[in-house]
Amino acid sequence: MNIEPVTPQPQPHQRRLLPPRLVRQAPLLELRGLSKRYGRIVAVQGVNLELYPGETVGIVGESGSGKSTVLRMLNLEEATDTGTYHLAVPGFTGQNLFALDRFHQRQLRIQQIGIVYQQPHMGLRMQATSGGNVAERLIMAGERRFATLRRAASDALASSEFPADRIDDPPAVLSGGMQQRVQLAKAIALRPALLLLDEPTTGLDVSIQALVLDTLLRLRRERQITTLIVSHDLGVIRTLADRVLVMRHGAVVECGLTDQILDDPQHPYTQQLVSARL
Amino acid sequence: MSMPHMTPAELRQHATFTALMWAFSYPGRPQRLPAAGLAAFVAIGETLLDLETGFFTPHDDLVPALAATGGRPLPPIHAPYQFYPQLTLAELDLLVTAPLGTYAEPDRGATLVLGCGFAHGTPLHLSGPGLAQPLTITVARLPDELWRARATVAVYPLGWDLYLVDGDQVIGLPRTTRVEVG
Amino acid sequence: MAYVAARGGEAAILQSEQLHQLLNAPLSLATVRMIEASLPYLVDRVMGEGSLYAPELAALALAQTGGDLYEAVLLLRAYRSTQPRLAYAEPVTQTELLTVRRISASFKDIPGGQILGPSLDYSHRLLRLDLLDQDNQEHSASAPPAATVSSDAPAGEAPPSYDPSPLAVADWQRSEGLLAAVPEVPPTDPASLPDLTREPADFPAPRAHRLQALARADTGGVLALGYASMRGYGLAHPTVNELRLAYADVRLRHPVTGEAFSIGRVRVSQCEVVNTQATELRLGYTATLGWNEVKCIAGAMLDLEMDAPQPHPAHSEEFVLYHTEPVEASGFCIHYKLPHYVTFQSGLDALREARATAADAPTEPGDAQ
Amino acid sequence: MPLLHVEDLSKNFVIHALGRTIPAFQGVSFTLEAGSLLLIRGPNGAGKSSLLRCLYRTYLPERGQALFAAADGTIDLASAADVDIALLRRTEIGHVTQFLRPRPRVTALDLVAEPLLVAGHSLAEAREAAADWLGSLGLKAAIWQAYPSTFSGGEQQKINLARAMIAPRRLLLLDEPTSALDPDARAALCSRIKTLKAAGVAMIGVFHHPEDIAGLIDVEFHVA
Amino acid sequence: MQAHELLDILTRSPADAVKRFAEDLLPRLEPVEVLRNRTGLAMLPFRETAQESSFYLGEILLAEAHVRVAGVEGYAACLGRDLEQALALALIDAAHRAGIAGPAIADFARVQAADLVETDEALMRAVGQTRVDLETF
Amino acid sequence: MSLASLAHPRQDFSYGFLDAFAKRELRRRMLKAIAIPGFQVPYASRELPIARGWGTGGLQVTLSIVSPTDTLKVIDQGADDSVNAANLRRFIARMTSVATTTDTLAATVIQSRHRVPEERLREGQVLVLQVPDPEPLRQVQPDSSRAREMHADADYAQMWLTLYEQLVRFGRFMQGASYPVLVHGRYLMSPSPIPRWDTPALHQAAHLTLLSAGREKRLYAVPPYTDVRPIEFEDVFFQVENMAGRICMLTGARNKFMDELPVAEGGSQFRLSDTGYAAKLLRRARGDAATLGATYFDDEGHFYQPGVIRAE
Repeated sequence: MNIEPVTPQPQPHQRRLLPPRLVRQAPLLELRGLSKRYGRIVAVQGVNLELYPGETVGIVGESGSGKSTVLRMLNLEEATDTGTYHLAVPGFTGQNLFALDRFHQRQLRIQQIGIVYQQPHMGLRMQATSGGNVAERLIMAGERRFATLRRAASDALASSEFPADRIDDPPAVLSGGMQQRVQLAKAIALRPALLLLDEPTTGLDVSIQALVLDTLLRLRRERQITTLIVSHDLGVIRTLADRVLVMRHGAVVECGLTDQILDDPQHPYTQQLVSARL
Repeated sequence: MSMPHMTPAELRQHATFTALMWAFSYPGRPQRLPAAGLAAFVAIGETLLDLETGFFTPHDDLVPALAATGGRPLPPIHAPYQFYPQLTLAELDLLVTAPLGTYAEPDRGATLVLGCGFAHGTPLHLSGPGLAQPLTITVARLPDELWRARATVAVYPLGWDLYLVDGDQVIGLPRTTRVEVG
Repeated sequence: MAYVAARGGEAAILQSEQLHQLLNAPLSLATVRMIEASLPYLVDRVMGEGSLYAPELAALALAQTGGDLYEAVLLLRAYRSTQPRLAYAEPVTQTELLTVRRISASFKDIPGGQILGPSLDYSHRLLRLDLLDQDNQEHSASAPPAATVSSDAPAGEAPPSYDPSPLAVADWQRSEGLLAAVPEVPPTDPASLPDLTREPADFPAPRAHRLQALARADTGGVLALGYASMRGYGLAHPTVNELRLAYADVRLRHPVTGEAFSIGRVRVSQCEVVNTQATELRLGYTATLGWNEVKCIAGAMLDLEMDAPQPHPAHSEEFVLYHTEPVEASGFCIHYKLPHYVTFQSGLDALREARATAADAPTEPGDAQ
Repeated sequence: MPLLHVEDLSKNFVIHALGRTIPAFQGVSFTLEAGSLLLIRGPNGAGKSSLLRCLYRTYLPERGQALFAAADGTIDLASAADVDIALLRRTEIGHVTQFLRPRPRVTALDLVAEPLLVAGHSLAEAREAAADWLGSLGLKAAIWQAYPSTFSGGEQQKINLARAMIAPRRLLLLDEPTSALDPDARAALCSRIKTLKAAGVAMIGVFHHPEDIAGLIDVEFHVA
Repeated sequence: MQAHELLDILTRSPADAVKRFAEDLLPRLEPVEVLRNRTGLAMLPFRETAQESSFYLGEILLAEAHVRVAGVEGYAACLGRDLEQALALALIDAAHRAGIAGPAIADFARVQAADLVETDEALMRAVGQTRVDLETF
Repeated sequence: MSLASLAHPRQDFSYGFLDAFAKRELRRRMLKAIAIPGFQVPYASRELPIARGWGTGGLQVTLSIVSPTDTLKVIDQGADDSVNAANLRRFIARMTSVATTTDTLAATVIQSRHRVPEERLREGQVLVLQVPDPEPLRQVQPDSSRAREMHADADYAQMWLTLYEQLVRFGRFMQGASYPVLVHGRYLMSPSPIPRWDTPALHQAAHLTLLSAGREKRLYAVPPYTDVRPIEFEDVFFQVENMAGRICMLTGARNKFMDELPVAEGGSQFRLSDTGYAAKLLRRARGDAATLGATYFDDEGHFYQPGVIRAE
């Protein structure tokens, strides 16, 4: 795939910062010039993004801003028009993941990317058991021992603080919060390098939401998973994210440290977004 | 209602098909065709080709007989059935462009019918489906580059399915057969 | 010669067939002729679903099966397999149809007029019981005036104007810019269209496959799925744009002169439905051999519905086309009459073993904690 | 080289919706050595807190620089990459604010222990250190396992302080850490600050009652 | 009359009449060579009106005959499976184009055509009377 | 001379009912099916004078491969004398003049519905299995276009998930007949609704198996000496039906696949499902000549290839 020249985005309100000097590691994820149109509608426009190992980055914006589309493309669910995507993981370093064939994209997705969707049915088989949902991830990676599947499923579910006595219940009979825990367990079961969260707590009761956030914080701390979270909920973003990108009309209008974006927003749109929500 | 009988053409095509079926079922074991030499190629052609298929052959004498089946002459990059009575190195450059099929439709990989000699020549060690034990055959008059090309270009389930013809004998090497030269 | 088993099974088969004949009226040429003459809509339905225009054979099939529709269709289809394909006729276009019925629900009046043609739509569905009492009353007074549709123009009046190939409603809509103009398609080689009987459908299917499948489809199946979409399990809310019953000339090329000539006329029906829920009208379409209005209307609705962005699962193209094939559906249904004791035994074994396992060690939910 | 050299640092807030610019502070310059405490003085609204936040990069400085001698080299806090700042926040620079953001169902003890967990310490170690801090600041042990959202302002501030100071830092930014503390806690904090200074930690503070730390101040800086 | 016009008429004429006519013609045609005479199928392509695409409506059972008379090949096909009807039509086609019995064939065709026209017109009149006459309101 | 004397006789059926065109297409597809074991090759299935779903797929394959020199055996559920088997045999013989037999050893072509004979098939024999539904993924993916993509990707995880779920819910695998198998390590295949008992017979077999679904218009093959592995876990194994303790009431045979016959007073009797084999056992018991072939399972229930059926 060609690297399309990306039109520099006018960001007159943001002070230009220096390149990283103290952080010596290469980014885990590098996305350059991502664009996508649906017919005449521009969904994503020249998005660049780096994720450094272990950090959590948020993307905020109103619905329709393109933030979920970016996430789906990073999960290789949806084709891009232009852009390059690199993940520094064994076997794939240096390759543009968008240019891989279906087979290798699938391999990569299974081994290195976990995702939690807002809608549990998008990530889960609602009628299979919760344990089975998690085990399927390992089956995809080639695990064929039942005892191992059983153990790994129960470990992953325990890590996401899912009650052990419900492992054989299907998500269809679980509460929304429990369903998200199953999704999370499925996403982390293979210890992926990258975790993608798409509005993971939207639609949950506030108290349940807090519990799920706490689980996410603990997992991030314990497993050092590099995480990208998309949410329109600035409280969720403040709790989880180290850095934030603000998207509008498919483009990134501002990025910065989470507290800086929320407490000292530079771009008129970000100021509007922050003042509307806080 | 009278009992239907086979016409001579039907008998010939049935015998040819039976030989081809067992040739793929037991790779490396010669099967007998109802015709020999170039006529064996024609017999295979009339058994497999009709209006719905296409073929390629660099052998000019073979073209009218194969076209008479209704099959359309196609370039080697598109032809599902290809006939090379005497495969030369130059023709190998054409052969390697033959369709391999796709993951969705691996059955679109080409069938290649190649003339050769079985009495002596390069030893080929065969293994895979249809072979209870590894088997060694000898094949003359085929460039060794063919086997290199087959091993590198054709990765299962994509690939070419080969028939080797010597006189009235045919040996099948479907894409599942592992061929080691030497 | 090897030992041949011709035991109870084979004898029973023959007896069973004979008993079937015994319990039905004897098969005779007169019966076949009567069916062909007096049950044309039934004959049409068998021909449409059988995908073979042969009224005489369709009548024979109905007589032979005692009127079992699915069996009759199968007979016709199987006969089809025995016949060589000799020719591809010249494509039939709407303008060449000899239209005898043509109505539109989109407009009150249309160029060329609303032509009711032969129809029972506005008849009162009353049984003609008087017919059964004909022994007593030679001519019943209550008989409807069947003869008033005379073939002669009323005396003294000019014959009513009627154009057997009137301007299509869709053509008017296109000229008004309501309906997308159809790009000029070069005339296709009649022998090179995608053909369902030669290559199985893959999805999304080429349009030619879809329309061919609908033309051959089971009337009841198309109606059931189409009705579901009409009742509200669908996104389209269409109107009948134009419905036609017509005769079509079947024209072949003369191998010597190269001229096309007609080998005779066949009955065909077609229906367009139109969807207004967009910025532009969209049409759905179905046609079939023989006169079958229900199938054409329901099929046209499904044609529209299948193109909806997220059709109801029962209206996805694959679902509709797979499940309205009459020979496959009825054949699979009746195959359940075949013995299945081996498969049943296999399932029973799993069930018994599972019970035994359960009795030995009840599975603990969450045993992996 | 000093630990921190601030040169001509300025900050204004541009409010686009109102078309207004609100000035915070202008042209601040000072130098801070390791192990010293700088007190920022000035009237209310003079931008004392804003200055601290600019150094922590919660606010984005508009002009000037703040050269920080990080362990791996000198870096300008005003223009360093976000990821570098994030790294420094985890390892070298701490910020003590007046406000705690408690999270539901996280106990006081675990909230305080968290920075040590992030830094890679074991749970037991982290909890032990957290208990030490909370104990010295005088938070009743009975409520260590309770959820702080229901705590009083003073109790919350103790947790906040402990949480901000528990992990070893080279620079601490103290934004009115004593505002809601009782005298005993203030004394305890003072003693903690003294220990940290002795260990080489530099601090910049805004204090409601500077007298609390009178003996510890090395430099004072006035903003107008 | 063009050859295809003749066939247009006679393929729709009563089979008995056509066969009788051909039977009478036979002595003047000998020797007759029947090249092909068989039943089979014709695929019927149909042009739909929604997208103007073409598809196969179904197959038509037909009988065909291909003959040679006096060095001229005749061909015809008709709906159904009556091989004799097809043969009769092919013989008339061959005779017509070979210039044999021209006037007799023309007369026969004229009579048949008149019948067909009359039938069609009667049908059209009847259909015309089912037109909904909206002008009266 | 008259029209009647000139007109040609109507054409009878071609040899084997199918016209040359249909046969050639089927043969092309069969060769590709053998070359890509387990892959479902689409074909233009013809309508036959037998109802769809009654073996028209198998019938088309058989009609395309037999010649008068072949000997044909047709079985349904193991039985030669079942009405459907008798009907198909009658039709094929009528259309091809092929000799017929009930003896597995004498047959060159065996068309079967839902069984593999108990006697081991040998090289050069063809087993034609009638397939109602060729798609092993149907239970997890009813949309066949999606299922075909899954085959293209070799994406079969959902099948093992099904096994996992069965173990969790029932403590064992619950698939009865049609137990899915992986062929040559690549394609997941439905072996047609043969009982699990017959599945191992396809693994590294000497004979050629052709499978054909007329209604669904797909045919596929297992060449001789090809790996056919039932899906299972490395620690929980595929098991055949438990025939231990079942003794054929007619022949006394044991450790063969049995039909279970309910008895009015309660309980069941058992009879050999393979009637051709049973007939030979009876003839031998009567003292008549009967050549019995080696069976896949011996009288102790051991499969002839060790290690194929793994013990728990």
